[in-house]
Amino acid sequence: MGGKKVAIIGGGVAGLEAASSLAAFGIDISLIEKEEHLGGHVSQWDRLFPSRRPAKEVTGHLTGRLNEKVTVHTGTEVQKIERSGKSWDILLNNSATIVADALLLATGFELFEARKKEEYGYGIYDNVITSADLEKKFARDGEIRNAQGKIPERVGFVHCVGSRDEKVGNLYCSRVCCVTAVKQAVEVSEMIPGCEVFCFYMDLRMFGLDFEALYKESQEKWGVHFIRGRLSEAFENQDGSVLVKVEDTLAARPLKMKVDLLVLMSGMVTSSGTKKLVDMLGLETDENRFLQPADRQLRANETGIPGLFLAGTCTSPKSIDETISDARAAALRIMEYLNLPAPTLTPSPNWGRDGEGAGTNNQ
Amino acid sequence: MTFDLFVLPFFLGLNILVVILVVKYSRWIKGFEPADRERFRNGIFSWKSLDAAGEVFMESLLHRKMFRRNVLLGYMHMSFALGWFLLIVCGNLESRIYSKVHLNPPYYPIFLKFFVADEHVLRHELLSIPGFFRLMMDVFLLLVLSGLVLALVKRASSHWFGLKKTTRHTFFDRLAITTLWLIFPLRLLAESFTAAHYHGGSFLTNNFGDLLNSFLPAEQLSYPAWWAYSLALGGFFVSLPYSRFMHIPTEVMLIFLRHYGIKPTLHFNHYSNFEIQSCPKCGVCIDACPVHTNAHEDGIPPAYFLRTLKDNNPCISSTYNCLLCGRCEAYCPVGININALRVSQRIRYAKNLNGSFSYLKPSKIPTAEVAYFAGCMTHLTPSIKIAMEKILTTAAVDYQFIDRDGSVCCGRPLWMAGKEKQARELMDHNKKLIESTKCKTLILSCPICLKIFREEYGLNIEMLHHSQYILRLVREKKIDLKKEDLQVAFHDPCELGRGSGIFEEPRQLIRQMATLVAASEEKEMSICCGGSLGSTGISCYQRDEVSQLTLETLTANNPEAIITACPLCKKTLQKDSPVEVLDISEMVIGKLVDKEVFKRDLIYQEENL
Amino acid sequence: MNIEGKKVIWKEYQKEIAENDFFYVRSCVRQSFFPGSETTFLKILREELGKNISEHPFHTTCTGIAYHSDIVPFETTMTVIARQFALMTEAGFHNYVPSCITSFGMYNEVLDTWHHFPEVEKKVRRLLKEATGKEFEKPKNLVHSSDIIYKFRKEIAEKGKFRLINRFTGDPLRIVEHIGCHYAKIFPNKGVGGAEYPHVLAGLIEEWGGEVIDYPERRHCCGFGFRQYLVKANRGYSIACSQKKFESMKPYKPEAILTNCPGCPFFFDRWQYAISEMEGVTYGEDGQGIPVLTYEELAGIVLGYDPWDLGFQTHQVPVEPLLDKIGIPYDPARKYLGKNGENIGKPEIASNLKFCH
Amino acid sequence: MPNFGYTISSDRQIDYDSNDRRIARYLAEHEPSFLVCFACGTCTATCSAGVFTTFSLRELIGNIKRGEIRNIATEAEKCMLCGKCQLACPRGVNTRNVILNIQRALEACGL
Repeated sequence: MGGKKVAIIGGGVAGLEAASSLAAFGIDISLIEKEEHLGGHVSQWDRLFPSRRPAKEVTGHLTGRLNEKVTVHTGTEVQKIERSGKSWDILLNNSATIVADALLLATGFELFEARKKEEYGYGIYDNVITSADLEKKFARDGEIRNAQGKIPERVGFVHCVGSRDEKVGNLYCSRVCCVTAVKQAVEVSEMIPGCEVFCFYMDLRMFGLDFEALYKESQEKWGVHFIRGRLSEAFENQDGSVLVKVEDTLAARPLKMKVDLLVLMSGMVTSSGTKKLVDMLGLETDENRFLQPADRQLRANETGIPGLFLAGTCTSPKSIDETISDARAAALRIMEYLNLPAPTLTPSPNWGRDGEGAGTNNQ
Repeated sequence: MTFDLFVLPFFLGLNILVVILVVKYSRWIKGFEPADRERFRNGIFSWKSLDAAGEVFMESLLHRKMFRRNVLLGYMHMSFALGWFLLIVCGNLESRIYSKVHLNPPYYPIFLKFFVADEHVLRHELLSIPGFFRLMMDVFLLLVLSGLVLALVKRASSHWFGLKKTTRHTFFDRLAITTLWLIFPLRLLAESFTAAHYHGGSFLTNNFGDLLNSFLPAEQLSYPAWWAYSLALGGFFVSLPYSRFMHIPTEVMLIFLRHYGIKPTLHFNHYSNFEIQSCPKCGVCIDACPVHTNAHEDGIPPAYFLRTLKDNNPCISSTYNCLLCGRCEAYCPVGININALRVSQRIRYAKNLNGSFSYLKPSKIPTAEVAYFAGCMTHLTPSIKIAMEKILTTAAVDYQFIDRDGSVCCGRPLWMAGKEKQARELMDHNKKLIESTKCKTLILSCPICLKIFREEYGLNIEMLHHSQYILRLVREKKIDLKKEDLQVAFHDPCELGRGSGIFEEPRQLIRQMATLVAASEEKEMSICCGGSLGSTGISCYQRDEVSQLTLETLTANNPEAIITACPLCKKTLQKDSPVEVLDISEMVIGKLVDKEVFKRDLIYQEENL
Repeated sequence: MNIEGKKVIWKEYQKEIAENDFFYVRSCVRQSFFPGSETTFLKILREELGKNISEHPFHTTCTGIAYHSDIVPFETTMTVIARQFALMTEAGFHNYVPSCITSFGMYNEVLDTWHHFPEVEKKVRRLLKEATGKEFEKPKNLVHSSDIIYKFRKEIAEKGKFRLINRFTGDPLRIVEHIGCHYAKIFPNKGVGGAEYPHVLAGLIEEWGGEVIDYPERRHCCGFGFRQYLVKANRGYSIACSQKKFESMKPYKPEAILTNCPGCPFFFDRWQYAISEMEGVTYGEDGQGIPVLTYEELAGIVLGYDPWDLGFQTHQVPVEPLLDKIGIPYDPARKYLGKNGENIGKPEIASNLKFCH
Repeated sequence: MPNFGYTISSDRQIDYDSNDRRIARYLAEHEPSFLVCFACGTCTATCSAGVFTTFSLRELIGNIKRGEIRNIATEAEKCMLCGKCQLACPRGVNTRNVILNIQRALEACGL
């Protein structure tokens, strides 16, 4: 089945999974990633919910499955895309051109810019950080100290920052923040014995099979407190601690408390890379600026344009497992499009077993 | 010769023991409620004492209940108790032969062989009265020694005696048991050494004496042996009041007190002391306790709990985590009222725990022949309510559903938590409510309610569990049931079976509808479903452990369904049950015959749509 | 606290403020609350900055107080406001400058309504025409008078005779600012620095040598809340709001409270007295209160105007201690003498709050 | 003091930092299942006492967690200990022991 060529824009989870799935059937892949490294956001993460396995396991496995059919262009951005007949001419910023029979957009998401929620004081109050910042602390420092170098005695997590919020124009739920907050709450409690941890939530959306168990563990084993209500504002005290105001909606009363560290659960927004391609290719987007597939149920990986496919969080917020399934689905659609026989099974026996065989299994 | 220095340890020990016992018992008896003291006084010189004596013989000496539990265990206890008893009796009679005086000092018979050890007195044929006694004395000694051997074996491997776990020992326990175990070997030695010389024994002591004599200086050793024997006895007597063996005299007292009609009360009192001290720590209750064996909760079995009561510091967990299922009571050979003792301690903890139900406003119910009280738990199993109403309407019973719009709790849970005062508040409310119906019969679906209604409400009307009432309806042909080819097991709810002594009616009712297969543990021995409101302490996970155990016993003979007669049991068991779990009332509506009935059913259902 | 972070936001929230030719409309209440302020504003603009600023005798309320008390319908409000605009148009001005924060909010609200619902604007024009025969143009530039002081803060600093520095210690004066709720909370992009970290007053304090003190309840309402104060039965809420702020700022030892709203300074000033009477609590150093200033008064101090001409004698919380710190000369004897020397009477001595007589 | 005709209204805000959370700690230690309550309100809906009076275990637990313990003693008293809530609770909270321990905690904390 030689000769066929597919270009994938975005070297995150979706791009990697689609690339290896297609390459496994002998299709030539050009994987274009603007960053210097593959793996997207996950490569910046320490551990993953709900199992808390190291993120490296997943990125390692995904990159490890790329075979010789995959040409990786890191640190590379798309300049121009043109349709010539049935194929795509893609001009890169290193002035190389790629010709592909099909084009898959896996341009992913960006974290919501927490500064936009001015009232929470991100970038102004020393001890207000985002979930991503905290994850870096986990990965880099292996310990948690606040700006004053103090080990926090109380940490607060603010759910839905930039999600489900008309004031920032995001009407959707980012799906992964709730369980991420609970995961991080557990990790903080684990790292700092006796630290009081609070989650300020509107609804807890524990949709995954093991998420509820993690939620219960956080309460039962770690005594994490959950306060139902959305932060109205935060303020910095003289000692650098953060004073938060929220309504305890279950007590139907306003509540204020001091935390040594406030973590904002920034949601997912469509990436700048995606926006660029929207202009380049005149793609449709929905009211939340995510790419609009031909049909969200039935043709979730297709666009109106033949040979142009979508995968991953560029169409909507997704968890890693959802993204991987989505990428495989996209791969299958592309196979069909290229008039290749649809594969009967995905040839990656090791995939999915926790960590086992991660990074091996190149066929 | 009727005295020697060596008797002193025994003699003093005996006196000390007697004094301590007299002091202890009289103090406790003085502490009785006036009414109980009255009962005691009237009891002593009445036929009741004879009955009591009879029971003492059966239980304290023969250990009948022990035998029932396990033959070896029973024999061990019997051989010690009965053997020793006979040695004393027989020894006394034997001593009469030799002594001229009418009243011998108490040590005389015990050490008889020492005092009468001289040739001419001891020349007797085997087939003479003295010879007979000698023979008997050796037989009884052998009996006791056989028990001793078993005791030693039990030490090594208790499971032969049907005990998975045995009790832990205190210092005095160890002292007492060591001395106890030494007494009879030493007696054997002392008598044998003596017999070796004068042949004053029988088949055992004579031959054993000769054997020893063949390689030991028997004559020189006999005197020290008597000393040792006396010391062992003395040591045992002195340590007895502070050891588990206090149960020997106290159990006897308890049997008498019971026969005099003295009963345990809700509150801890001096009668409770008799009960606590009567516990032999035999340990049969340990394996009987599902919370202990399966929910891994320590300190619950009476053998442990009662000791903490002796030291007067029961901990919260051992006081509150017990299910009050009463299984240990069913097992207890001494028949101690453990639930009462447990609750008495909860009262002590609950003294400052308040509760006020001033918000309850009196209300009335229209009058009716029969009143039905579903109870809190039944409201969580509406199928039982519906079934009961269906049955009652089918049988055209004139009844009132007292708590159709929500119950005021019967008070049993508060009662079991040791909050008597608060329980009474609720009971008064319900009592007025029920009296307002002027009913003659009260039907209850929840055995928890049933127990306290019967025991504490003081309503002088007939109070029946629905299983009893339905059986009556069947017998009176008010409803007909069809029997089907169905195999079911019956789970005895604690409060219905052990609690209220209702074992048979539900079974008879079930037999009208299906074939009843046995559970591996049933009736008095049945295991709690795990949901009991008697425990406030244990976690839901621990409750599940108990349920699992119960389900194993219920499904031992592969029934197609489990029938119970308690909303709480039903709800608890059905969680993990491999087969369907039904309340007996639900089973009944499934088996109603007579077309009329089905018509009424339809009408009934329409009415309730 | 990371000031750079605030600067990022201040950059985002800058608005156009006209250079000259202002049509000034006074507040209903300020002239009685703080009589010196509005005249000082005009004096500064005319004499110090040489600006062309005019006001109109026929100008009326914007109905803000009635509107926020739910006693006039929005149509009425819009028509009344349309009339004010007509006065400006007739006077040949395009830059509308209300002295009242609530009015500023009202005007923004009305203009925004007209922007989104042109038919409403049409209707209002018709109503105004029918009622008064007047026509109007919408202001080209609508700013609050504090915005103008903010715009010219550097010029004022240059002409200034005093800086906001404690002459005994040489330290900058610690000042908390309070922005009227209707300044930016309704339309954040209409306020200098936005709604969360407004710069309009902070900018003055910084520019004139003082130190801005931020405190937890800074964003909280002063407690006026219209019906909360106007309905006597609700005044407990009003005073509770102010108290909440005082309690919150107290640990930061502020030496003055700077405001830009008619109500706020009045309540901060008077409630400090009421609270001291009710609970014996005062919030300044040794029994004094925290002086409350309007931005005009502060500018007046900086420019070296006579404190009594600025109207400090009408403050409940004495300002003298602050003046002494800065080193501003004043004649205590003249404190209670009116414009033409007649005695305007002294207030009673308060039980707890320190007064200066 | 002059009569102003009004007083200072009290604050409805829960001041978590200054609240007394000893009861919450006691419960967490003596009946840890208290921690897993997720305020679904099943207990309150099924409550036998709730039929006759304003009693909400959900609210009671919430208030204790926030250190709002002013009237928990009188609230806890309303419980009949009937155990319906324990059967209904989706999280296996040992509700009856929570009630008993609230009363013990008050005793232990001398409240």
